Amino acid sequence: MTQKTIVTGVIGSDTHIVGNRILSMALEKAGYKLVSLGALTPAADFIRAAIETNADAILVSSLYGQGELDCRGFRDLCVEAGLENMLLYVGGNLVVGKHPWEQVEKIFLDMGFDRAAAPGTRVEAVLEWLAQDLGERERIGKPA
Amino acid sequence: MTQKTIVTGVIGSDTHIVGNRILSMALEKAGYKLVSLGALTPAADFIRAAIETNADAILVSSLYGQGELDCRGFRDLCVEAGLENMLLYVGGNLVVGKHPWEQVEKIFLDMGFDRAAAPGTRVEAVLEWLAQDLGERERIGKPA
Amino acid sequence: MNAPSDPDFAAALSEARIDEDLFGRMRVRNLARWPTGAGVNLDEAIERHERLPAHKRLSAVMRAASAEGRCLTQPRGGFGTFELQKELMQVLDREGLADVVPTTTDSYTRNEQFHLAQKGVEESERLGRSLLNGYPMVNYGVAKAAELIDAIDKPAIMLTGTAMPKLTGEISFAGGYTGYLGSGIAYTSSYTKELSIEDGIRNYQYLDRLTALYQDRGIELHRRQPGFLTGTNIPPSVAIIVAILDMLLAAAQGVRNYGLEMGETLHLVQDAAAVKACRELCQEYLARKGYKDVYTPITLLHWMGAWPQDEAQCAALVSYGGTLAAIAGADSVTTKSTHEAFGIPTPKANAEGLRITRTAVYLARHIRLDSMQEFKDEVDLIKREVRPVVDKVLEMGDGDAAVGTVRACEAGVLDIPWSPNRWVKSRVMPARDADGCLRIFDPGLMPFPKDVMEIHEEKLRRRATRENVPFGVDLAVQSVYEISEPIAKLMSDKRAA
Amino acid sequence: MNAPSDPDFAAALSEARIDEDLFGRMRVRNLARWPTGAGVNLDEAIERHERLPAHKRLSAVMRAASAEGRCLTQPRGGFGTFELQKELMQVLDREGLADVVPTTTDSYTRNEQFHLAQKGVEESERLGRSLLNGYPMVNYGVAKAAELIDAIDKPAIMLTGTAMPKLTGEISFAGGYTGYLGSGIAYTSSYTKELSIEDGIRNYQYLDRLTALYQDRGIELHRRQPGFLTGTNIPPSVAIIVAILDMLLAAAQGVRNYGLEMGETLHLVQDAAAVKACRELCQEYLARKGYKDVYTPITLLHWMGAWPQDEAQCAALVSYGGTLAAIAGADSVTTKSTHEAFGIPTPKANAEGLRITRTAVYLARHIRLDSMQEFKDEVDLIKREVRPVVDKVLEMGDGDAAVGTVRACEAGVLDIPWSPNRWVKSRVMPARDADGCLRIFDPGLMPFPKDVMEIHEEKLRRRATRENVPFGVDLAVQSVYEISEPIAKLMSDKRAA
Ligand code: B12
Ligand code: B12
Repeated sequence: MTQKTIVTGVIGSDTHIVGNRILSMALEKAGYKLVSLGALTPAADFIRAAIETNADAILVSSLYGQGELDCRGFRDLCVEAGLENMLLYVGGNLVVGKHPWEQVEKIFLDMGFDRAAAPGTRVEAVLEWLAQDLGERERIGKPA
Repeated sequence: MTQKTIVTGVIGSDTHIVGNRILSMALEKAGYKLVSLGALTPAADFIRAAIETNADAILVSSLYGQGELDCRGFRDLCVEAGLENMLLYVGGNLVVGKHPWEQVEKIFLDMGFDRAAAPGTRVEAVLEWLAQDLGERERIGKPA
Repeated sequence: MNAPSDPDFAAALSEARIDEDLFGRMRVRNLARWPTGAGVNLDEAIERHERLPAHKRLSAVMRAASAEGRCLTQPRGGFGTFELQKELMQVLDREGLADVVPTTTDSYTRNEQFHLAQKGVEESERLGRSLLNGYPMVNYGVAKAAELIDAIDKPAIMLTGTAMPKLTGEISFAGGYTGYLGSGIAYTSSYTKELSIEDGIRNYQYLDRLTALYQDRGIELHRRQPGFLTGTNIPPSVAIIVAILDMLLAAAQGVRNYGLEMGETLHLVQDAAAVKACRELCQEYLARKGYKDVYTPITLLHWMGAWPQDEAQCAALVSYGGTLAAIAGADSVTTKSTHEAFGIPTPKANAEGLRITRTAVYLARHIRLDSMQEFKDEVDLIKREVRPVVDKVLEMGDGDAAVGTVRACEAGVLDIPWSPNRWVKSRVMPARDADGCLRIFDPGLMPFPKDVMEIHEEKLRRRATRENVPFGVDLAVQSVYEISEPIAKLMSDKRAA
Repeated sequence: MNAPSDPDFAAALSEARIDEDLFGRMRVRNLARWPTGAGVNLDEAIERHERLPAHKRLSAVMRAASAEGRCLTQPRGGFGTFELQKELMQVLDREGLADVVPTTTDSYTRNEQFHLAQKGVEESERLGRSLLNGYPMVNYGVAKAAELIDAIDKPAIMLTGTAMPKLTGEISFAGGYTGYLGSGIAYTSSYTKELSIEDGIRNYQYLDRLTALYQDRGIELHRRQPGFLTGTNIPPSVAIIVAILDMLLAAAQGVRNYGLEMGETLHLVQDAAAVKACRELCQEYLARKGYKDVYTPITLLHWMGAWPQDEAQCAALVSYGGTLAAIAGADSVTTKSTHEAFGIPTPKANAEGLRITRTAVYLARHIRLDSMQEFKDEVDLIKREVRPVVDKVLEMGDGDAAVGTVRACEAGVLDIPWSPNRWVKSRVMPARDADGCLRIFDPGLMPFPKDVMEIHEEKLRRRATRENVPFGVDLAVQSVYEISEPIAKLMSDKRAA
């Protein structure tokens, strides 16, 4: 498998950088090429970075609860930019308040994310997902 | 109002004496004549003491949860002994486990108790009940 | 109940180890008292214990905890039917992460009213909810006890709150239980009304002798003394006095793994001091009486007095209970739940109480108070209260702990607050002082030294002055309610700044 | 955001008090930035504050708490619509018994994206649930703020987690809020990415100057510094260094009632030592700079790092958070709830967090660690860490705290762990040591003395050895997760005895 490029960042006005930084550190250690946009990143910046670096996946963090507002239309932006098949993950504390995870997950899958990670997800799980999904794409030759 | 006599005790195999003793101390201080049977008192002993002392009320404590078993038929025992109108209170942690108080109260009122006191009831409340109920009986001339 | 004509009680009371032959005859009579007694076979029991892995033997688990400086968690718990009890024990083991899994017996069983217990079982099975406040161990018998042990992966302890442990002891030990809580002085004085202290002591001499019988066959069982007594504001010294005497009685029968429990005072320094003082004083008196190699771990118990009705307040009591035990360096802590004020907790609430406590223990596991002056002073004070009373009790028995105890209770030299037992004076009266420690408001006839009592009085007077209430017995009554009051009353949020 | 061309920023940065005329012009420009700014009228605001009873003025309530040695409780809380916010504040006041009632703003407001906040309000009102993570104070304006103040019987504080407090400050003070949390160094470094430390300092100089304006008119407002920074394993010394610098900047503008916050380390001794060291060092530096009569109460905050998912574990963290604050002698404690790991708590869960904490404070209110050796040593160690860094920062600014801070951040002399801000090096890296204290694994470029760093390293190496892991950055990463792990992992119940 060729080295894959991954864009990470924390979307919107969200400053929670710790989990995103630990995630980026772990992905880098696992052999991925990382484009880390850091905290407080507008949606458009993710897309721009993905195009510029010919990325294989975008990992969006949102912890502060307003992710539901910030992430709306993220997939559309990708489509507009010609990244219709981009692998999109989102993770963190995605909505305001404590809600059953199934409900929250559905909101974000419906928005067009390929996977959504529940609060407190560990990096090991994310590494597994990526290996599986990117491997799958490689196998069926789906363009990133 | 003439001095009223009150029988107290903890029914069945129940050793929780503290609340019952504090209650008895408070009633005595408030001017009642007390017949305190203490912990681990069989139902029949309450009735016997009430007859012997010509009591005006019986206050049954039950804390340990098995009150539901111990108190069944208490009113019948009174009736059999000719104390059909005896004023009967029961109080404490009357059943096993945490249940809505209305349900628990109903079980004991249905058994024939005139009042049931919820967990943690303070002596002031009990003194008020007694003043009210014994006053009422005095007024309408209902025999104790 | 034990009639005075009981042939087991023919010999004069003494602390001496029960003779082997006599004990054999006593066992036969005991086991014949209820049909399930026939299920006890000592050889099979020993085999069953030999097959238990070390992590299911409480004696070994306690010793390991002490060696590692770990504070184990243990809940209480008993339901009226076998199925409910099994499920409860599994929930406590798996969801509660209990280090020690309990079986609390119901109050009919505690009073050996096995016929009443049988009715309770039948009604509970019919209604599908527990009408009994615990598990009727005797009615279900040895095979069912063994099934409960097989259902969990932890050691199990019997919690019976009884002065009559002879049948529950035989049956549970035979079933593979490796711990039994209870003792002659503590439980007789706090769980019975008519039974004399002498009879209670004799009953527990049986249980301790039975433990020694297992010990002789190579099986070390864990016995434990319930120093919480009536659970109502017991000052550490009173708990420790009784603990030492019960322990000496057990050691005399040959017990070698004997835990001591104390209810928490809820004052960090006093609780930590209590654990240290109890540990040292127990070993001191064992040495004085020439017992070697008796292992005496200490258990603190979550607040044993009245609880508040608000589950949030209860959560703080549960959590602080873990904090106190951890910092005190207790070997284990016995937990309660946020349902305490209402009734026996659901398995879920009980398991939560365990996890709250475990987390609290984890967070405080590094803290010790040894270098703190107030701590050293309190240890010293407790020892100055304990020694004169224990020494007097032993003196009254001419060195015999059993005889001395009975005489000392009669004389009020040994006394217990808020006791329902008519053989106990119950004149000693505790109250909380201005600093939040439990003190002795009225010593009754207990021979505490004058200078010590002056310290107590001064601290209690300070509270009366501060709260602007008379220095009287109401201090003691208020102290019974205090912790159960709504927090808005204890610490108001209404302030004129 | 503040562009460099902002006329307010024309003058060179300095700590000096903003000139009265200039400040008048700055206020006019500030209030014109959003329509609700027009609702601010200083005379009316002063009158409104004069009408507030003392128990609704945070400055007075904090002073009274310190005088009585009391630890107040304060939650966080903000919802996206006025109705939800009002109900929340009433629940926290009445059911939570909060001593101080909060209003947390949403993250759009924090970033002055008032148009986005407006969309959030509209959607939240339409859906009947809060889509914003706080209350959009600016969008709702002064009159609504005053209605919130009228709805409660406690003082209210603004919690805005912003480096841009100029409009929320004006509007909330005008509405009758008597407290505002935030500061230039702390919040810029932990809540922004692009904003420079210089701009953040200037923004808070505005707020502090505004506070002084009220002070000149006889209204003392409570300002508070959020020393928890990024909330992620901040060692006390790092928190205190920033606290002192932010405080000196506020004092220079004329603030007289300035609280200091620190996130709890969760180590009893370290937290108690942190409170004492912070209190003493703040007064030491105020005296050095010649400020008299600045009152500096200390607030501890419930664990600011990642929380566990199990509500039972959370209950222990909430409760211990109260215990730590009480024993540390903090003037107040800021609470969290059992929902922390998931999302903004319901009013009910938030109120429960308050009552758990209040009970924990009550239970531990008598305990102090002053006579404990470990405590004295830790106070000493913290001071030995703080002074060299603060002194160096002031030296770099030729005595000017503002200039020194900016230069020190550039140089990495002043540094903050896990910061999202690109003007902060964020090379300093903390980790938990073998005793459970937070230590500095990598000081980055911060000038901690060599002997002090040796102590830290030794304690961290002990942990690595004990856990059999390499002495490396993973110690720091593991320490980020630690407290959020399931308790079964932190302290297993599976044991081979
Ligand atoms: C102290 C205590 C003990 C002490 C008792 C000491 C003694 N000899 O009195 C000890 C440790 C020995 C003990 C033992 C047991 N206890 Co207990 N104990 C408590 C505890 C913590 C406090 C009780 C108390 O003293 N309250 C203070 C007094 C002042 O209040 P009170 O008793 O409620 O009385 C007041 C009111 O209820 C009212 N009142 C009382 N009686 C009456 C009567 C009338 C007519 C009226 C109007 C009012 C009234 O007025 C009183 C004064 O204000 C309670 C839980 C709690 N409440 O927090 C459990 C509790 C009562 N115990 C319980 C149990 C199960 C037991 C045991 C069976 C086993 C065990 N779990 O250890 C044994 C029982 C042994 C036996 N055979 O009875 C359960 C009962 C469960 C249930 N109902 O579902 C409780 C609720 C704990 C629990 N949640 O599991 N216990
Ligand atoms: C530390 C913290 C802060 C710090 C952040 C410091 C910093 N610059 O990073 C400070 C104190 C500054 C802060 C501020 C705020 N916070 Co905050 N914070 C937390 C806290 C306690 C821990 C977060 C953390 O660091 N976790 C540790 C890391 C390692 O885990 P993680 O971030 O969850 O990331 C892991 C996984 O989620 C996953 N993951 C993360 N991203 C992604 C992306 C993908 C694609 C995948 C697959 C996986 C994945 O992998 C990561 C590594 O394991 C959480 C609550 C909690 N979790 O306990 C609240 C929390 C996230 N904060 C919250 C809020 C509301 C705020 C504030 C708005 C206001 C406030 N209450 O103070 C401000 C926000 C300011 C802003 N504009 O963003 C809320 C969010 C509410 C909600 N969603 O309903 C939370 C949940 C607390 C709460 N219950 O109220 N916070």
